[in-house]
Order: sequence, then structure tokens, then C-alpha cells
Amino acid sequence: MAGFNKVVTSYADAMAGLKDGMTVIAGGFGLCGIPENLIQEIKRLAVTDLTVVSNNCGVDGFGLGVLLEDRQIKTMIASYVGENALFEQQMLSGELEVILTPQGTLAEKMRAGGAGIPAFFTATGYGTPIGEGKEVREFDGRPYILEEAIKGDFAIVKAWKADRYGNVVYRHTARNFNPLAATAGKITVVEVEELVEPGELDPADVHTPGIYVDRVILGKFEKRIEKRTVRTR
Amino acid sequence: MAGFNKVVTSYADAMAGLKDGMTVIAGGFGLCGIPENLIQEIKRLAVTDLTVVSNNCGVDGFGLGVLLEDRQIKTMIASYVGENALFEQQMLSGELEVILTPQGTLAEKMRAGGAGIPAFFTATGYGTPIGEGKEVREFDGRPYILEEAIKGDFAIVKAWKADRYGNVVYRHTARNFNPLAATAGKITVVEVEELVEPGELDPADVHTPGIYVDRVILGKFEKRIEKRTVRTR
Amino acid sequence: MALTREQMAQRVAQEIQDGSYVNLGIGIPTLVANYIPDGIEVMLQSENGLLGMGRYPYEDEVDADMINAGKETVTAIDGAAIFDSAESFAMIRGGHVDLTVLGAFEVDVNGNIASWMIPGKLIKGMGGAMDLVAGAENIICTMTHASKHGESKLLSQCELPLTGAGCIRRVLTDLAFLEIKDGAFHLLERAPGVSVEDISRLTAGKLIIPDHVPEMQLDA
Amino acid sequence: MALTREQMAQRVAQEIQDGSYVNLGIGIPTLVANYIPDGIEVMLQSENGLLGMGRYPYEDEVDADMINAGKETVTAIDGAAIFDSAESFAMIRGGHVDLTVLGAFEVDVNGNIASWMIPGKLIKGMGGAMDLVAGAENIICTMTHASKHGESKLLSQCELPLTGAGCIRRVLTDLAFLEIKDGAFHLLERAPGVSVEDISRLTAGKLIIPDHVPEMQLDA
Repeated sequence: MAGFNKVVTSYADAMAGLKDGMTVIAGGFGLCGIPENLIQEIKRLAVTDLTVVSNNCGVDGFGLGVLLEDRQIKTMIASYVGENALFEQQMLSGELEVILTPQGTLAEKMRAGGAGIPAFFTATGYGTPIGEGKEVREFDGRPYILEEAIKGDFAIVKAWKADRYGNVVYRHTARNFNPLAATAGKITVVEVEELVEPGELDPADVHTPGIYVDRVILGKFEKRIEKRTVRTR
Repeated sequence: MAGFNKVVTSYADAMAGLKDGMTVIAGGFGLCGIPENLIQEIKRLAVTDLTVVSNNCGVDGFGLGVLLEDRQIKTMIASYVGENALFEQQMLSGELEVILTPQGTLAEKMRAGGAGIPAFFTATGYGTPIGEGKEVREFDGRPYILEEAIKGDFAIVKAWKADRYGNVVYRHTARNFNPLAATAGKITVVEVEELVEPGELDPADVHTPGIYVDRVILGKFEKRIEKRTVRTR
Repeated sequence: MALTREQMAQRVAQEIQDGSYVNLGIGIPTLVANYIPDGIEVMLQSENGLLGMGRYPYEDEVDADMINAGKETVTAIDGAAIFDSAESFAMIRGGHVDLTVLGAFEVDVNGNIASWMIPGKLIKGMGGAMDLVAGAENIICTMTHASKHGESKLLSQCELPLTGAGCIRRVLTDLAFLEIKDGAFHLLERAPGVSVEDISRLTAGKLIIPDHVPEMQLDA
Repeated sequence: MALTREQMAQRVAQEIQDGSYVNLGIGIPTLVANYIPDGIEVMLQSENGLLGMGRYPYEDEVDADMINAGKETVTAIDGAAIFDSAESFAMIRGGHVDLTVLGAFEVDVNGNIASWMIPGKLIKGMGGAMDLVAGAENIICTMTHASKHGESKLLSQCELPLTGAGCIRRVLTDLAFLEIKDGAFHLLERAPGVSVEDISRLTAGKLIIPDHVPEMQLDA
């Protein structure tokens, strides 16, 4: 098979090479668009001392929350972590280091990591605890702080469809941080609901071009809903 | 009509408010995806002392080149300007100030302008004339230079389709700088080949969300080809 | 009478302009969407990557892949756009959102806001709040005027760690609608039946009271 | 004999690995696409926003909206992706392109490259060249070894304004294939029929010559 078949057929192959102490960037917002099975594989691998970068850390028993059960995460970089009792417990006990990062800054740090931008200025967080110790500079009379890029040894991504080149599309708001994570991993692994043939995705509508993607795996997903809000007819 | 009908019906309305000395950011790469008619309207308006930001400056008699005929451009920020005799002449005579900017840095400056990032570090241009006078800083042992964002009083954009909310899609490689220009204008004007109803564009495939767009106009386009390379059957 | 949460949402909704892009935070701000007047077309931005957020889904429309920033299942209107989180915060940080409505623990006379962290209590994180307050030109802060113990939340200087510095211009509390400028709260309106004296007593920061302070006009 | 342009392209093509992403500059680099061996699958990146550039179009396929970075009409392969210029240079600057092939006026023993500007001559601009040399880990520079007047273009120190500093590792000239490391050119191969002495005479920068310098293997 030629060099562009990025499809792997086992989760063991998908996460091969993950080691203790590595940094893993994960897509997803809350439980929406999270790489459920890649996370489960990390649990199975029992690697420890991970730095995990993700907007949230799942809930007890699902999503990134399962990596807390065996204390696999050493450092968590996230914007909101309030949905998870085990997380609270490990944070309060000091077992888990937490680096809270504003959501937009987190997204931009991932993008910057993938885009060869080592650092950028942003107004977000100036004058707050987030700005402490960071360089401040004025542009046009307004103060900004310097924020650095984030890169991962692995990026784990949940998408809708992919072809064997690793071209990817996401479904609805399950896109969120996934395309950014995808750019920032030394090894980027995407799990999808559907594999398609090259040419089936319109080139203009590809959300993540295959150049960012190293491995693709077909998965089955629970897609748990955090807050089911409905209206009645 | 409610507040979200951004469609205007004359080019005079499309460019209303453009004044001498303003900065105009234009989409397009070479002659591909250029806002032909918006440029013609700027010529008709006879405004002068413009700063124009665009990857290229058209050719003699077409694209941004027409704004050179009446010396409407004072400063040109571009990455490549080699297709245009009048441009050369005005550059050599000193009538036209030219700020050459690497293509990727130019794209990133526009994106940064739209995204509230006043400045960013990049390795591009370090150690070259482009880096002279700019702050140098090392990250992970590699030197980078600081580049500042670009914003425009106007952004002029060529797209394929738009709805009345200003949601936009581009066609093939006519996308290029257009989505970036669209984010960076105080007033962003998009000319399109086709107007569609809200809902006709798949939300997941919108290239420029309407929040960046102020005015939409339906145009007719020559779409001149710079280098017609073909193969024979 | 102090405003109910619904009345606060109703008053904020009156500030929304036709053809504007609005980000509504969690809590009272979310309720604002229910009170947008007929004939006013608004595009709701949800910072997880949705412009043109619609109503909650019917049971048979529920889709785990379509949620808002509060992680609630939602729908998208015709003319919506969906994008990634970097694009979403490019919009927010870049000042493209016309109005942001969010809650707070404290605000002060210099427009500082504290809304995310109470030392000694569990820290859940700031989510997108720091980006929203840094990016929006136009913010309305919704909050109760004072704590249950009668301690003012409109201060000379925020005591809690800040979410943003010098970024809040308008505050809608259960007692009053106020503008922040020149180092003071300027009383614009009072809740129906609430006296200027009550507001003054519960405002710790400098308060400018004009000769006439109209009552808010609320439907129903 | 010095290599022809086609032979230079042919030799560079031998360096291309299966399953790699490649950006080919204008001129000789563009010709490389014609010599990619059968069984080698390569994805060509064109910096105006196309990953998966295909062949030139037939007359009836020509589309003004489908061009490459040389502004030539092209096609896209099945499995292509199209994106904006910021995304395109995110790929390039972020080091995601496996191999970049581009021309140069001069290179030197420290991997500096000058390719965009000759003082006194008309300046056309750097286009994407500065981004490409700053972003790619792996660059092959294609150029004639010396000017028509016999002046070497492989120098101790570039004399023209730089396009990038310390970024070139491999150079393919019409006379030789060389690696740049440790402040010297290392001669890897010579063009068929070209002597080590000729190469040495036309290389101004420090040249390391191994005991055996094989001739390039070229088809046809």
C-alpha cells in the first residue's frame, strides 16, 4: 500500500508510541466531540504522568474523567473543570496540577502550536491572575499579555468522516477544539464515525486537511449528552 | 426590513464611506479571486492616498493595477509585485511606497487583525532585510521576529455565494486571502456571483461567517486568467 | 420590588438592537433570548462554535453533536454558521460581537469585573468569560445588587480576583440599571417600586444620582 | 556534462519519499512533479491554498478559480483540500510540509539562502519563499552551480540579501548534489561526466570532498 493510507485498524495501533510523561492534546467541548475511544485506549495503556490539554476534563466515569481514576494525569491545562468530583478531589489534594487557561487563549495556543507561531499577544487575562508574571505590552494604547503556543506529543481528535489521506470533516458543534488539536500534535490521531473514499469530501469543505493527520481509525461512539434541554410541541 | 439584510444593490452603496487616506485590504492571489468591480468602484470614486494591502497589485489595466493609473495608491503592502510595469515605474520614481511582506506573514497579519491579536512571533524573515529593526526573541533556542497585525478601514472581498446575513463561501482556490481580508476590515464588503437564501449554505461549510461582513453585492466578473496552462488529450 | 430573574432578562432584552450579534452567558443572560422583541432580528453567538443559535430541540431533534456553550442541546437557525473554537474566539477577541451579556460576583467603578473565582472555594475555571470581557466593546453585566446578607456587589474596587480590567460599562441588577463612567456608577433607572435610597444604601462604590431616576418599563 | 533543467528535476525527484507532502517552487522545482517515480504517492502543496495539486487541465477543464502558486491553471486530485492563505502558511510555517524544493541565487556554508532580491535590480518581492525556507525541515535548493561568467553561487557567505538564515541542508546544482553541514559543503554526488576538480573550482565556499564521489544515476 502506498504511503498515504493513514487508516489503522486497532486502537492499540492508533495510540502506539504513547509514553509516560507525554503531552496529549484532546479535542472536544464538554462531552461533545470527544475522542471517547482514544481516551479509553490511553486508560488501557496505563501510561502515567501525562500532561493533558483540553477545554474540559470530562465527567466522573466518562471522557477524560476516566484518566483520573488511575491518576494518569499529572498536569491538566483547561478552561473549565467544574463537572467532575474526582477532579476536584485530586486538585485539592495537590495530586493534580491544574493550569487554568481562558478558553479563547487555549484555542489560540493550540492553533499557534500547529502554525509555527511560538507566542502571541492577547488582551484576554490582562489585569487578572492569568496575566500575573506574563509580559505586558501596549499596542495602540491598550495593554496585552504575551501567551505561548502549546504543542503535544499526541493529539487525539474526534471527527465525523475522514478519507485515507486523513482529510477530515466534523459534524455540527462537535467541531469545537478538534481542528486545533489536530494541528498541534507531533502525532495526530483521528477517530471517526465513517471512512470515505478520496474524492467524496468536497475539497472546499475539508475542515482538517490530511497534512495534519497521521492516523485515522473507525470507531463507535456513545456520544453522551451532558444537558438534554428540549421543548415540547 | 430587519437589520440583517446586508445586500446592497449598487456599487456606490457598496463602497460608501471610502475616503482619501484610508487603508483598504483586498482579497485575491494574482488575478484569482479578486474583487474586480469593487476595485473599479474605488477607481470611479477617485479617492487618493490609499494604503492598499493585498498579496499582489494586479496587472497593468486590470485588478488593483487600475488604481495606479490615477495614482490613487500611496502605500502598497504586498508579497509579490512583479507583474505590473506601471507599478515598477511608480516604485522606482518614489511615488509609490512599497512594503514587501512575506506571503505567510501577510496572511497571518490579516488574520491577527481580525482576531484581536495585535502581534505575533514568527521565524519567517529572521536574518533577512524583513527582520531588520524588528524585535527578535528566542523560543526553544530558535530566533523569531515580532510582527504586528494589519487592520483596514475597508476590506474588499470576492466570493462565490452569500446569503443576506453575509455568510459566505468561496470557490476553489479563489478563496486565498479573501477570508482573512474579510475579518480585518472595519467595513467589509463582499461581492459575489450568486445570492442564496439563508439556510441554503450548510452551516458547517460556511467559509466566512456573516459576523465579519457588512455589505454584500451581486456582481458580474471577467475572471481573467494570468497563465493558461493546459494539457492536450 | 427587586426584579425577578425573568424581569432582569426582560430589561436587558430591551437593550438589544436590530441586526446585532449577541453572546449570552449562562444563567440570567440565557433567559434574555426569551424576551427579544418581535421585529428585532438577533444572531446569537455561542462560543463553542455556533453563530445563529436557535431554540431548544424537540425531543426527536435532540443531537449530541449540537450543543451551546452551556452544554445544552440546541438547534441552529437558517443562516447559521458553525466553526472551530479558534474562529469563535477570533470573533469574540476581535471585537466582532456587538453585545455580550454575562453575570458577575462583583463590579467596580472602574469597570473591573470579578466573576470566576472565590478564593477558598473550589475553582471551576473561567471558561470563555475572560475572552468575552476582553473582546466585546459592549457588555451588560447582570447580577444581584447585593448579597443575601446585604453586602454590596457594586464596589469602589473589586475584592475578588478579576475576570477583566476596565471593561464593563453597563450593569443591570435586580434593583437598578447603571452606567459605569468616570470612576463612578451612574444611576440610569430603578426597578419598579425600588427607591433611590435603597439603591444608594446598597451601592458601595461612588454613585452618581441624577435629579430624576425613571422606573424601568417592563411588560406584564 | 552539466545537467539540463530536466535532469536536475529528475535527480531531485529521486529524493521524494512515498507518502510525503511536498511544495515545489517555480521554475526547475515545478518540473520535479514530472519525474516522481511510479508507486510513489506524493501530495503537492501549493501555497495559494491547495493540498493535492493535480495535472494541468484539459482545455475544457480550465477554470480561472483553480490555479497554483505560479498562477498557472491546474486541477485538484481526488482527496485534495482547499483552504485560505493563513491555513496554507500555518502548514508551511508549522513544519507540516515534508519537503520543499526551491531555487536560489546563492547559498552558503552556513545554510543561508539568497533568492529574492538583487540590489540595483527591480525588486519583485519574496512571495512565499521566506515562509517556506523558515518552515520546512527539509529543503532542497536547486540552482546552477555558477553564473554564466563562472562565478560560484555556493559561497562562504551569501552576498545578496537573505531569504532565510541557516535553513538549507541540501543543494542540487547542474554539477553536483551537496549537503551543507558543519560550515561546509559536502560533496555527495557529481553530474555524469563532471569532474571533482570542476566542482571544486566553481565552489567558493569550503568544500569537503570524500574519497569517492559517485556519479548521479539518471534514467535515459
